[in-house]
Amino acid sequence: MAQMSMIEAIRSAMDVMLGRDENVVVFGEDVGYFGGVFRCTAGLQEKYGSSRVFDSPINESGIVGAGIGMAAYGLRPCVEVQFADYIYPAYDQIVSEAARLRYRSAGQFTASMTIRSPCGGGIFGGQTHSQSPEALFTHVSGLKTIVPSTPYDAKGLLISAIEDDDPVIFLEPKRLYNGPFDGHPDRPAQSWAGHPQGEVPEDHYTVPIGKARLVRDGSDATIVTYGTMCFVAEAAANETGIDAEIIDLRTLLPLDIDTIVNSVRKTGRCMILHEATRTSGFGAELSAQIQEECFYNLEAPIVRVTGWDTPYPHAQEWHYFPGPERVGRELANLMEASS
Amino acid sequence: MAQMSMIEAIRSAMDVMLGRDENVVVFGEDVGYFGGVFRCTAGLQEKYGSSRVFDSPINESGIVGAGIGMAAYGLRPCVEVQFADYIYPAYDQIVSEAARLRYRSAGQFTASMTIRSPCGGGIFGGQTHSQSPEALFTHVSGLKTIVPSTPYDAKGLLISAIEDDDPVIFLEPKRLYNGPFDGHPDRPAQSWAGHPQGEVPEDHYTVPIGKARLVRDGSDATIVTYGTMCFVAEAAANETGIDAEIIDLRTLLPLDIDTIVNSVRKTGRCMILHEATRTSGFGAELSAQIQEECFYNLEAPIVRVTGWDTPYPHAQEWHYFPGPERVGRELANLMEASS
Amino acid sequence: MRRPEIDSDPDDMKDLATSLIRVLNRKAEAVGPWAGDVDTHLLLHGLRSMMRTRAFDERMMTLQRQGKTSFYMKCTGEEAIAIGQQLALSLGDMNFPTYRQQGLLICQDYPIVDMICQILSNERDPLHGRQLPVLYSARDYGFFTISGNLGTQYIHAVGWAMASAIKGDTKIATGWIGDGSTAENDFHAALVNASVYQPPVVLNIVNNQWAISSYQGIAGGDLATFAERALGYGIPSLRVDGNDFIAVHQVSKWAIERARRNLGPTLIEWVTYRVAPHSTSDDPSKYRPREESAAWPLGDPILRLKNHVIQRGLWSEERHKQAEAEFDEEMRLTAKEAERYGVMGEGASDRDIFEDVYKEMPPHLRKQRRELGV
Amino acid sequence: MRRPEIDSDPDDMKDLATSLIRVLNRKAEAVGPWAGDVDTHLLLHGLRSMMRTRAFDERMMTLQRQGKTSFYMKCTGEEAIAIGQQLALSLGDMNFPTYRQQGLLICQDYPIVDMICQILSNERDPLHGRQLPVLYSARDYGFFTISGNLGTQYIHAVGWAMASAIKGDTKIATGWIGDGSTAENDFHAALVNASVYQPPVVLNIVNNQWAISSYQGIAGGDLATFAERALGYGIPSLRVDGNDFIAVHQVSKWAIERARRNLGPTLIEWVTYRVAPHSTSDDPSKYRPREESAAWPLGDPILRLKNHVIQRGLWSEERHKQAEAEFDEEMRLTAKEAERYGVMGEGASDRDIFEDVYKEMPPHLRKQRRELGV
Ligand SMILES: Cc1ncc(C[n+]2csc(CCOP(=O)(O)OP(=O)(O)O)c2C)c(N)n1
Ligand SMILES: Cc1ncc(C[n+]2csc(CCOP(=O)(O)OP(=O)(O)O)c2C)c(N)n1
Ligand SMILES: [Mg+2]
Ligand SMILES: [Mg+2]
Repeated sequence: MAQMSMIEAIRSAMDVMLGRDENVVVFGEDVGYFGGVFRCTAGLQEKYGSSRVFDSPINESGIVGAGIGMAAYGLRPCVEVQFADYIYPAYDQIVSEAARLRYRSAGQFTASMTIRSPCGGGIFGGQTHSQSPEALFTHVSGLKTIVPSTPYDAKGLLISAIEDDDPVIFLEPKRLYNGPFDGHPDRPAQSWAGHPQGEVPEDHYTVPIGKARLVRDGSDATIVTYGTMCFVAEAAANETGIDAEIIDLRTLLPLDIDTIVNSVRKTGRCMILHEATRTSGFGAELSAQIQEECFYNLEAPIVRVTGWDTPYPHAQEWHYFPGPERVGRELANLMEASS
Repeated sequence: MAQMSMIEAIRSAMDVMLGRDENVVVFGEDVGYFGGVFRCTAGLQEKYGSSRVFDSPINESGIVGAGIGMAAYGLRPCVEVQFADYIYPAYDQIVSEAARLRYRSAGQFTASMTIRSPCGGGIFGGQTHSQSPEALFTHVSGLKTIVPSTPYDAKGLLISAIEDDDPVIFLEPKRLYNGPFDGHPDRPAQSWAGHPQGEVPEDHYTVPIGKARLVRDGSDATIVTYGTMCFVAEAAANETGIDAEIIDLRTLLPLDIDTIVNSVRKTGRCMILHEATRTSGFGAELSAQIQEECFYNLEAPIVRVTGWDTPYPHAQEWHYFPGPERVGRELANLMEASS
Repeated sequence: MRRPEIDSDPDDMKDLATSLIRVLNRKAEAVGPWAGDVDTHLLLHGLRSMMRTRAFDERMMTLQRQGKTSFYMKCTGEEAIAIGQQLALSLGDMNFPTYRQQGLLICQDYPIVDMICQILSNERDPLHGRQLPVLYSARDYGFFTISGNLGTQYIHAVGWAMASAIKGDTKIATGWIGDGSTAENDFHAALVNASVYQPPVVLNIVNNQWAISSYQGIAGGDLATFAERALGYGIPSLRVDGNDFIAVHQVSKWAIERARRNLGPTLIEWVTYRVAPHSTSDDPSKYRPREESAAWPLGDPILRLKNHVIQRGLWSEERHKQAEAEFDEEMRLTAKEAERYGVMGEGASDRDIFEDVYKEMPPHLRKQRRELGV
Repeated sequence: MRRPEIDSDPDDMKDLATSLIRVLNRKAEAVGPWAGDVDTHLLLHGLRSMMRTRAFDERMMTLQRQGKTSFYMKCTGEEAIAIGQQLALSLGDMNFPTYRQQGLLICQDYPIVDMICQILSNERDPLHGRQLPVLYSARDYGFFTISGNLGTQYIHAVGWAMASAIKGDTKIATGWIGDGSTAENDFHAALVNASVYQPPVVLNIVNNQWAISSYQGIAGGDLATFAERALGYGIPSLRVDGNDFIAVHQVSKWAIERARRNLGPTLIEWVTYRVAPHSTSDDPSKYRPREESAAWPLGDPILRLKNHVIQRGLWSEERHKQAEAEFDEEMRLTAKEAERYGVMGEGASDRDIFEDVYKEMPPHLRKQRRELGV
């Protein structure tokens, strides 16, 4: 088994799929010759040629729109939007077209395509390189939304996404590209080398869409989270000594509600944790579903720990980002809340 | 006091503001000479001239983008997007620009503008004339989101929106334009004539942003809703004989959480009702906040009654739209749930 | 108007974006370099298809007035464009149409009954009652699912054509957009990508001079022709009398061959006129003088082709009347047949609300379907 | 290259979109119809401003290498464009710049220390640490808040100019966009609206031939010039040597006067070259041959203007060297001063996270601020 960073794992997923399926094409801004600003597609154009892997004009609507046309033809485009903060110009194409084709044509046309985009904060990127817009996609029927948190999952899920016959939004927590990050910016950067989830098969394998992953078994409370926050949650549990069960959703939609419900029924306490702004974030949906399913098991109110309802600030990043200290404090509060 | 339909009330709000404040301008597709496909701006160009009220090219991004530039200059644009289903091409301008100007310029520039758009179903409009995209705006910090349900509120809130110094998304439930609608499509259409909420002052007045309205006082359960669903909720309460307290939010963000919490603390049971698709709809946020605030008062799980998680179908409209029968059934279930 | 070689340099045909290519003269003769030689069978098939399209439109208006459908959109006066071009396309090519290209289906003998069932949203509606009337989808007829959102599909046509090129296929795509909708942003997305990748696509602008209530000037059509837009992207562009069936067909053939021979994209502005209201929800008397539509700028394309074929001895007034009656009857009977499957949404299945959102129904939709009890 | 009258018909100047307006010849003389008569004080102010801009860029690179800021973007080689145009604008006009127009501020003697404090996100940062380095905002200097999103602001410039026209004002707006970003959809939104409403706006395209790793062809620049895009909208368009300070200033004056006299919008493509990396996060050796930037297409604009003023006896090698040293020292000292307020986000207040989201802080944000405990 190889050791891969998340970037390498993502690249390997596309490499495998470009090799296996001649209908797979990869494109986006700076994606071709250069190999992407995060290097996720480095070397792929050289290997598969510029009609399979290529640069696109700086027009996100065009990237997705052309992808839809290609998918209607029968290809399986895997496109990159350079930052999730720049996905909004493509929002109409995603919502009104990609997500709707199958429904409105009664299955005659489908948009089997994957839209990859780096998301999340922690890289001092300010308001236009840090956003987590996942809830804007989970509200749209017809889309699937994935946020991996490890190299192994990233590759397996990306292959599943490319093979999926529906449009998939694939958001890559950029802070995890080169290593896990527990929310302590002052400590030395970690790398994926040596991390068990950095062990990634070179070949084809899949991680199923719609299945969560247990990050940590525990009995005191359940933390439902995804992306970078998986590591922050772990750090908070370790630092507070609270025996939290941590669930990494991996897929937000379709949601693995059963895994969540089983855990919350066991622990009776639940924290939802994400980087995105709170109001109408995906945490709201999780909270609603969990109280619908676990009302009689809850010993304390479900708590949401999230980014603040403000644009993502630049200098104040570490007071915006929900780090282990804040998560730990809220976890302690959650344990104290009386039932 | 005049009797007005919601269309007339909305027109009157713009009329009053065009008259009072020479910085107000009104534009959008078919809005000028013709007066709008729903006639909301009829007569205004003739009265105020074509430099204050005018037609725009069919480009929603341009409508909002030009409006932002005008607001930066010092005007107060009130623009129309012909259907909320067509607001997505403007989504980037709304999210990345209008909502962010004040923050990123530390108050040097602001987007004091109102974006009006007809929303919601019930007019046999199919998937591109029926959507309720409010949750896509409540997730965006920097925006305010309003959904009026009566002519009186529509005028008072629209004046507040135009006078507000922040960008406001103003979604108009088009099924209520000409009369209240209780969700019984087979019964004769009602009109606003004679309805107490159809009595609207001709002059300037405001309904404050951020304050909910009590539609119906009750003690059995609380229904939190907005837009067309206010009338459906009333019908369901009347038809089931369940004494529900009904809250019309009017403003979704900022949310009048106090009014909701007071009611739910009193009744101990809560239904959230909206037309929009369920997953990550605004109901999720409401549910999350209500359980955070009222956990110890709830006698049964909060229930969400919503549009299904599918595109809005054309022929099956009345099985998609949450009508009084479905709401009544869920209300009865809610009353039966044991604590 | 001159007819350049198909492989001419785009730089050498810029004049064609500001002139107007026309073949039929006032005497209904086919003249000039674009007249070429059109198969007489094709001419008559074109004429009949235009007549059938018009008869169809009229019958659907009747259904709407009878309350059997909520909504309809006519293409009166624009029949030559869709039909003249479709008859130059081949099986496997893909149109990305707007709501005003019903002619694309009708001239291919797509089952009229299926079109009507879609409009009635009944139990035989191929789209299961989900779509607004007239937003057809017919993959096997090279007809992409019509969007209710303007402009979005222009770039799909470009993407589809890019895919064809990537696969080394010779199939081509055609994009369709209205004059008003050229103002939409995705028009630019399509042109930029067409310029950069040079895919085999024909990009049609149907300039019927009106959007809903706004005339073409509100889309920027006063200061330059819509055809000129393409020149800034290095894309050859032609401006054509869209009510001249022969011109439509010949120019389409030219552009289609260009695409098929991999010489790149072409944009064509079809100048025509929307004589009817925008849709059944519209009342043009509120925004344009009645005399304008009464004058019918550019003339009735059916009449113009009819005069031509009569003059060539291929057709007669009598056969025309006969055909009119025949198509009227065809549409009346077909509508009747379609109505048997239900009108105004009757017969649409509630289970279909939940199907086709995804390939496989995820658990939350199964749950919601149970909630509805279907 | 001819210089048309300011009120010429746009149709009569289409040739200017494909040629290249230039004033400074190889001998550094100002020649031709666009040479005009530029105030010598302005020339020297322009030269000094370009030199200060370059010195500023160099100093900021040093700060970035020292880890005092995370990010910086140079405009090396493009100084003449922002500065030549700003010096033709008047107080009250509004620029909608991209991240590569720092010259607009520097030539107006905007406090350099404030620019550096923004870059350092420190306690004196006028934007309170919220924005990425270099995304300035300076309303009083006619400098709109820069967006991190490409292309969005072109239409803002058009909207601002429409507002000016609505109010009967004579202030004008200028839009700025890069060659790569002309591919963004909002470029079209801006041009359509500029065409329809004819507001007083100058629309600049800074064609520095590269986006990040993609050259101008990927934006559609191979088959037509970017200036030609405007012709399809009936907007007059000029293509200019952007490294020729005098040409920049004179053409800007022409377009600004056109706007100010309400003769409509003008688009200008400034041909230049990005000699530096895209940003401090970029490494051009991965995608373009080093010889290309070494050759510096179109030449160094500072050198070209310097030679001109020396030749005219307004300047000397000695004064140039002196000025270089002076500006270097200015930037060194100012950076030092700025650093006293903190580097890399030091000194930014956490309360500022919650301010300015809305005019008045709504309850939910007050609550969240309490949660953070600030
Ligand atoms: C994105 C979007 N905006 C607005 C509309 C509403 N609308 C439907 S048709 C139409 C006019 C289109 O005019 P044009 O493109 O000229 O086509 P025509 O109807 O003349 O064939 C408008 C504004 C829409 N369907 N989609
Ligand atoms: C909407 C959007 N998409 C992508 C990016 C990422 N990005 C930043 S700068 C850039 C290249 C811009 O090139 P150009 O317009 O030529 O400007 P230049 O940097 O050459 O001045 C890209 C792709 C962005 N900032 N915004
Ligand atoms: Mg039209
Ligand atoms: Mg560039």
